Amino acid sequence: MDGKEIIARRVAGELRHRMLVNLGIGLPTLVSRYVPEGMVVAFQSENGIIGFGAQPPDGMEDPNLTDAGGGYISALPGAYSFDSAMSFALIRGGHLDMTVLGGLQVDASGRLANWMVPGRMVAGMGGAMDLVAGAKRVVIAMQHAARGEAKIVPLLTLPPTAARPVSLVVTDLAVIEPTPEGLVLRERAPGVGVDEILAATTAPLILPDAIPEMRL
Amino acid sequence: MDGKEIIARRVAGELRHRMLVNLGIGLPTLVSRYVPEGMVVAFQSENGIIGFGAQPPDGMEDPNLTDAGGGYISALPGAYSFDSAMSFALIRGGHLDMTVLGGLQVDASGRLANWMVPGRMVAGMGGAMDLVAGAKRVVIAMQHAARGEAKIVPLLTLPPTAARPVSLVVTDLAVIEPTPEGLVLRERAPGVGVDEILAATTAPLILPDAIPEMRL
Amino acid sequence: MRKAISPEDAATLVPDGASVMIGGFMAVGSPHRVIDALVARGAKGLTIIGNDTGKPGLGIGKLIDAGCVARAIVSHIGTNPVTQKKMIAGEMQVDLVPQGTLAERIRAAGAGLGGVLTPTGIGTSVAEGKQVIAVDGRDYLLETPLRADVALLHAYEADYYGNLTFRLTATNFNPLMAMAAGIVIAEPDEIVPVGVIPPDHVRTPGILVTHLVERPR
Amino acid sequence: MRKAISPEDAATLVPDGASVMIGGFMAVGSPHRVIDALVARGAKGLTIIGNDTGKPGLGIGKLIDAGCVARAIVSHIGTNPVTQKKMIAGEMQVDLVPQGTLAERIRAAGAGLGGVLTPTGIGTSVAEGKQVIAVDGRDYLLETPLRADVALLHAYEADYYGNLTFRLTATNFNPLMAMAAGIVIAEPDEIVPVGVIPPDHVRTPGILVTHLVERPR
Repeated sequence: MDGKEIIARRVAGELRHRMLVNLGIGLPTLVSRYVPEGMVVAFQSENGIIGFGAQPPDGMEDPNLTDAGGGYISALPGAYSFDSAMSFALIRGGHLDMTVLGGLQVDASGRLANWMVPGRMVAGMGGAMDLVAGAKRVVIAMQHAARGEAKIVPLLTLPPTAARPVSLVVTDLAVIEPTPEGLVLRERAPGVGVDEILAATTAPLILPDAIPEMRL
Repeated sequence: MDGKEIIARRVAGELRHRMLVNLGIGLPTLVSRYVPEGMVVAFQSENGIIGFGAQPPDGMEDPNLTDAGGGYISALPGAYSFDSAMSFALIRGGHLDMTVLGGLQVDASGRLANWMVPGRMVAGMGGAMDLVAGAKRVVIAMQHAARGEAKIVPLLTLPPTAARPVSLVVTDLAVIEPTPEGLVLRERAPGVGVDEILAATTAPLILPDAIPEMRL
Repeated sequence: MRKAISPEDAATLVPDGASVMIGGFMAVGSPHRVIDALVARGAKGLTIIGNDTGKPGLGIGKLIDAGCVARAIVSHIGTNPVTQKKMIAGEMQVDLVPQGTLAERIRAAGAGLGGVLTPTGIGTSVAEGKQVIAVDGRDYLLETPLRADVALLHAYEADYYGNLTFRLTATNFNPLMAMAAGIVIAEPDEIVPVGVIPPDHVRTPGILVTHLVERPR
Repeated sequence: MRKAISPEDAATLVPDGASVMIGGFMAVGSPHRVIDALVARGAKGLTIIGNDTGKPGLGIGKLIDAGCVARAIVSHIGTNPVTQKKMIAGEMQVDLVPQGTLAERIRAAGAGLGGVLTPTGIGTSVAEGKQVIAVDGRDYLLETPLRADVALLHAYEADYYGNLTFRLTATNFNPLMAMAAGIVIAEPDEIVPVGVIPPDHVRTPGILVTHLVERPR
């Protein structure tokens, strides 16, 4: 099981029956593969559909039916399509139970940065600022470190996506929960020790008595 | 021709091809009977339809298709139905070319009162405040006086519907245009003299050199 | 998927004293069967949010007649003399809100907005106590979100996910209210299997609807 | 009723230097034929308002490639390295707006609102220079209306009144932009006789559409 699969499987453990969930482009998209058997989850794509399914077979694509990355998708029975004002009314209005987003940095106060690296990369925030401001739960799915650099840091050095702290951070090494007291190390990836996690993290972590392995 | 017909016919003279027009309940509704031959006017009913037609024959009514007064209507080819947010987005957003409303009072500055008489009658503003604030042109269709009391007065004694002055007032006696200089008497009803109009009006009227009869 | 419930069961989900949005415009597009059940159960002290109070014996008017309503937040009461009488007698509070402002306040609640700026009501009694904010040299009233404990909707078709369609002028406030209440009860004219309503024709998604009332017999 | 015009004629209605809303999300639901015609006529100095700038050679990306764009007001440019390059080189101005805020600002313009209060952007660079207003103890940004000279839309079906329907995720910003521009040009996939689209299925009324582009051959 590689890091991405660990992250996707563990995030899928946060899904609950009948939730409305938004998955960001990239790694978060993988979460939809691991919905527990028998659980019904409605996935929203912010470009305008709830209840989408896998890419159709070659030649059966509809140019008017895509995900937020522009990739072809299908519509499940009971799907609903809508305009951008409705899409973000659902997101901002507290109707979205959970969003799963990628991250560049999370800091000790739980703030996320995920939309630009000054001088190097300007992606734009797309829907991320609305998602973090509006979703009931914000789960960050990201590699614990990038190119040897810690991504879970004392204080953001990149521009924040929102003032609001995220709900949970799931990485290939750990599950970390931002709390008013600070970041709490909740779980370890299979076979990963607390020392390894601390070495890859520059933000201070609160260590509870029990830090179990993730159940995947 | 009675007073109501005079008013409705004269207001119909304000219609232009391809306008979107809202008609208030009561007297203003009559205007739709006098659309000039060959002219296409889209009528909006603020409860949610553009392009409605006459009441259907007995037994052919649809309980889900009514005007703002709750009366049965029909749908013309090309009709469009919508919710209340869209209805008032069209009204407030400047997409409505003209609204025709009843009035209790209009004053020298052109302000309208039409939604309550303190201590006697509280109808509520319904859509009137939005219509006066948002429509491109606001035409008032009303009797010149009621129970011997002037309705075109120096200063409103009833609660105003909006700060914005109306565009035109059409009564059974006259056509009066509010301007920054005051109310200008533009036209007389057939056979009605200026003196009769002045006697029925307590607001000062500006009298241009020519005050022609209405063309109906 | 959820089972449809009876209007009577739906009425028990509306506690006395609750704030209740009710769809409809002059009772067209109102959930008539749930209203009847609310009257039958003798609901008390409700705050009703809707376009109008219908007529005596019609739509929201039935709740007014039966003394279920402590307060009405509506745009128009001109067609209901009972509402006017009770208001003047002090038996009922009536808050009048311009219709377009009512729509935007409900939408703002559903869309997570802190409010909207509207030109409507400037220079009238509606502006009393409200913040006036100038944008590009024009004055606007700040109107704040309006939310309710329960929304009672009429729909044309529903599926068993709770996806809803509305019909012609029976649409009015229904899709807006579906976004702005904790408990959302929809009373459809027809219930169809999931997958029957095309995605583009759904107007309110099932994830917003907490309870579906069975179709009329 | 109006006659449909060619994409080339539509492109001549967009003056150099104009502000232009363009529907679409990653070029899905964009008016591709009018975009091609704008490139062909060599439009200059446009301010583009849209969700994103597509990709090089795709959607709004074609206008960026061809140097038609002086400024882009969008939520995302991550998929278009040409936009990023031109922005860094100072050849193009890019204003990034959160996607939900972009939708509400366009809607506010179309709905005659002076602005909306949104929690989105609080505590970020998006808040710079904006008024913060507290409602019920929570801070919101005042976001003001966004209007354009021209809107270029993609539609699924049109009738000859200009009534429009949209399709699945090709809907996105199109119906919002139809409300917020002086000249509204719709490029439908199909044109049907008036009366063929049911009133409940129309999403943008023909009274908002000033020009209809002929169906693809």
